[in-house]
Amino acid sequence: MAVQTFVQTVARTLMQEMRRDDRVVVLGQDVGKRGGVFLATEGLFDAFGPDRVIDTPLSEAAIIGAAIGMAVHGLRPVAEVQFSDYVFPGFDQLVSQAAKLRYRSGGSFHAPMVVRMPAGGGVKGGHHHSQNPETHFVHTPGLQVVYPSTPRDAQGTLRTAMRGEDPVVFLEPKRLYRAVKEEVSDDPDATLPVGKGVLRREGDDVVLISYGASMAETVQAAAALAQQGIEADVIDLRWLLPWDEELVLERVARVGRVVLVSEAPRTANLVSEVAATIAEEILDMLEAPPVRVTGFDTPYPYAQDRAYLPGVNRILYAVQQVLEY
Amino acid sequence: MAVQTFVQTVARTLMQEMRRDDRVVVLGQDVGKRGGVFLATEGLFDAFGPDRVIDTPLSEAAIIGAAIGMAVHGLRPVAEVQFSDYVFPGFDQLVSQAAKLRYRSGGSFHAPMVVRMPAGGGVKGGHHHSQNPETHFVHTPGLQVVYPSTPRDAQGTLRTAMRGEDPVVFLEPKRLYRAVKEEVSDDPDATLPVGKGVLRREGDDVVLISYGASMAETVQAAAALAQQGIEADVIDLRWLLPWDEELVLERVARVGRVVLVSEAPRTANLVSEVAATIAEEILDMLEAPPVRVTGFDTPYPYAQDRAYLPGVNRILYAVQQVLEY
Amino acid sequence: MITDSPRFEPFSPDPHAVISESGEWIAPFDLDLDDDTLRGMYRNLVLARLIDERLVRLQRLGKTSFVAPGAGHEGAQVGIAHAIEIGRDWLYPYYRDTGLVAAIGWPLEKLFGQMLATRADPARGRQMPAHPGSRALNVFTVASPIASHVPPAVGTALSQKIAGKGDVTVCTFGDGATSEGDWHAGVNFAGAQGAPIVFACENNRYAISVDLNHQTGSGGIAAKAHAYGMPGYLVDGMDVLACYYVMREVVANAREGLGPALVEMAVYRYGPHSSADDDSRYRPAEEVAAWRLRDPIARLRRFLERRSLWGDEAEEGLRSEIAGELDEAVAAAEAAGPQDVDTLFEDVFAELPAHLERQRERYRLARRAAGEDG
Amino acid sequence: MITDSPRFEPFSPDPHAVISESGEWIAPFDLDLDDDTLRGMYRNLVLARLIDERLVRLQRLGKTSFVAPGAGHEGAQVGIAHAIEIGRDWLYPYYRDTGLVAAIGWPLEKLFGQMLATRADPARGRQMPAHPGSRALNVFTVASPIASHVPPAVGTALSQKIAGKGDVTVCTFGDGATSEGDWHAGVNFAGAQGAPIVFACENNRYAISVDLNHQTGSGGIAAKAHAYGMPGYLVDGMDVLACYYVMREVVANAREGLGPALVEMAVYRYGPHSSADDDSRYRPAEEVAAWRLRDPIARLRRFLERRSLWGDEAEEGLRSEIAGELDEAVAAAEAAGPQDVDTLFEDVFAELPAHLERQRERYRLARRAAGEDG
Ligand SMILES: Cc1ncc(C[n+]2csc(CCOP(=O)(O)OP(=O)(O)O)c2C)c(N)n1
Ligand SMILES: Cc1ncc(C[n+]2csc(CCOP(=O)(O)OP(=O)(O)O)c2C)c(N)n1
Ligand SMILES: [Mg+2]
Ligand SMILES: [Mg+2]
Repeated sequence: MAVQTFVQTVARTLMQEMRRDDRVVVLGQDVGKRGGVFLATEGLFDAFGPDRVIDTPLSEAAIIGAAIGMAVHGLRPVAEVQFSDYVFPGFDQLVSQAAKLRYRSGGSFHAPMVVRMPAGGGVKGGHHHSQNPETHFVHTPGLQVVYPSTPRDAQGTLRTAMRGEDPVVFLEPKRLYRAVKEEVSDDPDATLPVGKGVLRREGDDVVLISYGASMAETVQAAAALAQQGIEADVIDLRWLLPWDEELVLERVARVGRVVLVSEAPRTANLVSEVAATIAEEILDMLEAPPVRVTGFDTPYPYAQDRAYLPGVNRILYAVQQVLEY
Repeated sequence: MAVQTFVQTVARTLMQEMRRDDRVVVLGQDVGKRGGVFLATEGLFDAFGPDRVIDTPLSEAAIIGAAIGMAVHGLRPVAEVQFSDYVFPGFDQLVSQAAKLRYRSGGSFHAPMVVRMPAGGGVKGGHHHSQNPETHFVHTPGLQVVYPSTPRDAQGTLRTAMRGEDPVVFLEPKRLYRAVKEEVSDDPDATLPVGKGVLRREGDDVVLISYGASMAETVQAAAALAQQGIEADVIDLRWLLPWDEELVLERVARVGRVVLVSEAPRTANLVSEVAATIAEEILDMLEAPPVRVTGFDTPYPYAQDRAYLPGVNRILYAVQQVLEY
Repeated sequence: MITDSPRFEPFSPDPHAVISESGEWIAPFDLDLDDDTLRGMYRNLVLARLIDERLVRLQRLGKTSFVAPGAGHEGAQVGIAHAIEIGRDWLYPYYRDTGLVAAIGWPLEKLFGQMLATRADPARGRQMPAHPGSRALNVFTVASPIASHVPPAVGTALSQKIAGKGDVTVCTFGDGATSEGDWHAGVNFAGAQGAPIVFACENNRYAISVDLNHQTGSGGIAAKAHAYGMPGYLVDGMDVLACYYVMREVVANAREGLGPALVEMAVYRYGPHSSADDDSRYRPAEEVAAWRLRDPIARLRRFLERRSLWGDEAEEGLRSEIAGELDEAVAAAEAAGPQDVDTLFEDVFAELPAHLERQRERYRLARRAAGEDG
Repeated sequence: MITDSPRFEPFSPDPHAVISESGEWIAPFDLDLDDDTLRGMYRNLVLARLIDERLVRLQRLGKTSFVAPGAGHEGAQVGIAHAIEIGRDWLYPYYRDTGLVAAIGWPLEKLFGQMLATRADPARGRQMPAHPGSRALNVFTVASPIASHVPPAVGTALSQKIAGKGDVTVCTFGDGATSEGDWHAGVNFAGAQGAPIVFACENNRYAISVDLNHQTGSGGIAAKAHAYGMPGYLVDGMDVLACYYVMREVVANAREGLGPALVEMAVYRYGPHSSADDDSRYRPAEEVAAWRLRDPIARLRRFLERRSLWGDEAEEGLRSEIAGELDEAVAAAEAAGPQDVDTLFEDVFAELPAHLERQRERYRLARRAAGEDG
């Protein structure tokens, strides 16, 4: 089993899938010679050349839009948006074209494609290199959305996304790109199921739910709680659309207390949806209100880079509230 | 007091404000000679000429972006996006520039502007003339969002938006444009406060919460309930960001039962936020789960135009669930 | 006779035309189309016009909710249709291209099925009228957001380039579309990559009410090709044969790997922007009348009549034949019946996910509770 | 001597230059700048270069997190700075324009305050380094999303046009920016309205690693002006006086109501794209070396030396003077101290709304519970 960082896993999974299926093409700004500004496409250009690894003009609309037209014509494009903050000039292509194509054409056309984008804060990037735009995607019917937090999950979900028949927005937690190394599978067909989350830890006192970059702080908070004798169940949603309602409801119903963590702005966050669903489906099982720990409803600040994030202390404070309720 | 439709009220309020303040300019596709495709800017071009009523090229990025630069330079632009579905080519200007300008410049610059857009379904327009994109805006820190449901509210909120110091997205329920006439105020300074909702009806059995176009069906449902002897409190949120947490929590805490109605797609809808907030803040006051009645998580279909909407029957079904709980 | 050397100059000040208003051949090369082809083109022009008229009638009868009249654009649309290899090349049309999809042979029953949103619509009633699409004919289903199909069209052309089989894509749009960022993004990418695509603008000088001079400072559309390093051609869009010949040339160039081109076809829309529009608010009746005199159908008819290929009898026969086809197609489209309510939950993804299944189920229950069918 | 007639041809095949590589005056008109102005320009070139070097050093010391080196762009930036009326006209610069904002006299303490995100930053530490802005000097605060400032710049120019006082806007960007839809949307709107704006492209032939031929098929940027009905000028960006004169002409034209222009300045960036980049991955060292030989500072110095306006002594004096100013500015910027945590909740709206007040309060409580300050 290879030990790899998150970003290495992305590059190697792309490499393997491109070897396996010559319909796979990669396109984006600097994905070619440069190997991507984070090196997530390193080595691909040398291996597959300019027809399959395409350095594009500086236009996210061109990148995402062209990927749609390629997918429609039989290719399997993996588009890169350099930072998820820069998806917005190409947002119309995602919302108006990719997401609706199968539906609006009555199934005549569909766009099996992946749009990769590094997301999240904590890298001293200010609001235009730190945002978490997943709400915009999960609220857009027709898009699947993934935001893994570990190399192993990145490997399995990226493969599933690339082999699927739907457009997938694949968010990558850039502050975890090189933060950890872990063993990934050698099985060239190791995939992870659509719409399934994963339990990172089991406990009976409180359920912590998060995904993406914030999983790091969530897991740290759980470890800190364990030191105080408090055992937390930790759910990594991983797939954000569809999200794993079954797993969430089952664990929260069992424990009765839940804290939800996301670093996107608070209002109409994905965890607002999860909390609303919990309240709607299993109200009577709750022993305390579902408390959300999120990014603030401000643009992402540069000087207070870390303060903006739902750090360990804010999670612990919420857990305390929920336990003392 | 003048009796006016919704769309007439928009046109007349614009006219009054343009007379009052010569910094106000209107720009958009077909807003000039044509008076807008819905006639929401009728008469303005004749009254104020091409310098203040600007027919723009077919580019929402140009419209919204230019409005920002005008506002920064001292004008008070009111931009029109012809259908809210077409905001996406200009979405980056809203998200990356308008919403963040005051913040990112530390208050050096700000953009007092209004972006008007007809929204909502029920007009046989298919998914590209029927969507309700408010989630995208309320999730974007730095934007205020309004979605009134009556001529009187349109008058007061539009004036407040135009006289404010922040960028405001002003959604207009196009299927109600000509559906009702009502008396509006003659007071040229009649405004409505930022962030305040309104009680449309009082009752002790259940609270119905909605906004925008769906208010029509919500009010109809309340009337139908009254016939069965069930008295509903009806809240029209009206301002979606900031939304009136105080009013909502107060009424829901009092009644203990709530149904939330929105015609936008369900996942991460604004009413998910409202429901999550209710659960987080007043869990113990709830006698039944907060149930949401929303648009489906599909693109908006043409053939099933009305079926997609949260119609009276779906609202009544949810109320029954909540009452029988 | 076709040669490999270009016959038309890019960036000409005047529009290219090959037949005069009075129907004379005025091109510096020989006509190389046989009589049947010429009559076929004429038939397609008339077909487009008659479909248009039928749609306006259906809309007035309340049978369809929306029409985007194409009258005045037929020369451009039929010219394009005859210049591509149907079923091989790809088309990315826009909502005013009813005449184009009819001319490439999209079955009329489907065409009206789409307009009426019945089960005869291959897109299952999901979109407004005037949004055709066909998998079999490689016609990318039209979407309403202006110019949003341009980057996807470029993607298809890049895929064709990679495949290396000489297939090409043709992407059409109006003059207004050229202002959108997505239009620029797509055309620029095509230029940078030398993709085998032709961008064909049906320039009717208005985007709803906004006239060309409020749309852009460039005066015309062909000049915009300079920005992308590709040739731009200005063509008289009321001359179907000029449209055909210019398109044939640029399609052939793209097929041979010579890269993309932009073709501006000067047309006019006789009617309002759509059934929801009142064009008297923004353009003078005289302007409309003047353009109607330049009608592409009348022009080709004069050309055919000069060659004794057409006459009143043929005209009458053709029109009643087409009228019969339209009657049949409309009847068949109507007979197919309305879309089933539950299909509203399908085709969001390849498979119905659990949350949509729940939403569908709950909706059924609510309908049942209300005593509605289902 | 300045005349009203244009001195520079648009769409010239070769870049406009007014001094040769060896420092000779080669323009067909007379120099009309006095010696102090010329020395002032030279000072600004050197200032820009030295700020650049200082920033690279600060970044290596870990005092700032990011640098976008401007070395090689100074000719363009200083040329622009001298062509506008500071405090009257508006500037919409981009992140590589440190030399431009320094040249118009933005106080160095603020400049370094922005880079270090201390309280000396008028933008309160909200953005990454290399994002200057000044209300007093009409410099629209730089934003990271490429080309997103272009439509707002056009809006300001339209507002200036409406005001009718002859003020103009200058908007700068790189070659890569021209591919964005927002760039097109803005420039096209300006062309349609004849807005008083100059679009100035600092074309260094790369957008990070993507070279110009992968960026666009047009070969250069000036030709893109055809698409918008405005003149496009190609200028040697390593010749500060050429940049100045062309800018002066197009700014004067815009002021007089003759409408917008696009100016392409051929420059090069000597360094990597940013402190996070490794340019050896995508461009040959020889290419960099060749461009360095064409340095704009050395070129103006040769010109000044030929006129006996400059020498080694003056150079030494200037450099140590600037070094001293930089020392002081950095020290003052650092001394201002870090931003207060709670400011993170301010400036979202004109007034702090209730929900943000609650979020701030809750955050204070969480910090207190954790034994953090506040
Ligand atoms: C992105 C977007 N903005 C606005 C509209 C509304 N709209 C529909 S058609 C149209 C005008 C299009 O004009 P043009 O491209 O010239 O085509 P024509 O209708 O003249 O054939 C507009 C503004 C739209 N469909 N999409
Ligand atoms: C919308 C957007 N997409 C991508 C990026 C990432 N990015 C930052 S700078 C840059 C290259 C810009 O090149 P150019 O415009 O030529 O300016 P230069 O850096 O060469 O001066 C890219 C792709 C961005 N900032 N914004
Ligand atoms: Mg048009
Ligand atoms: Mg560059």
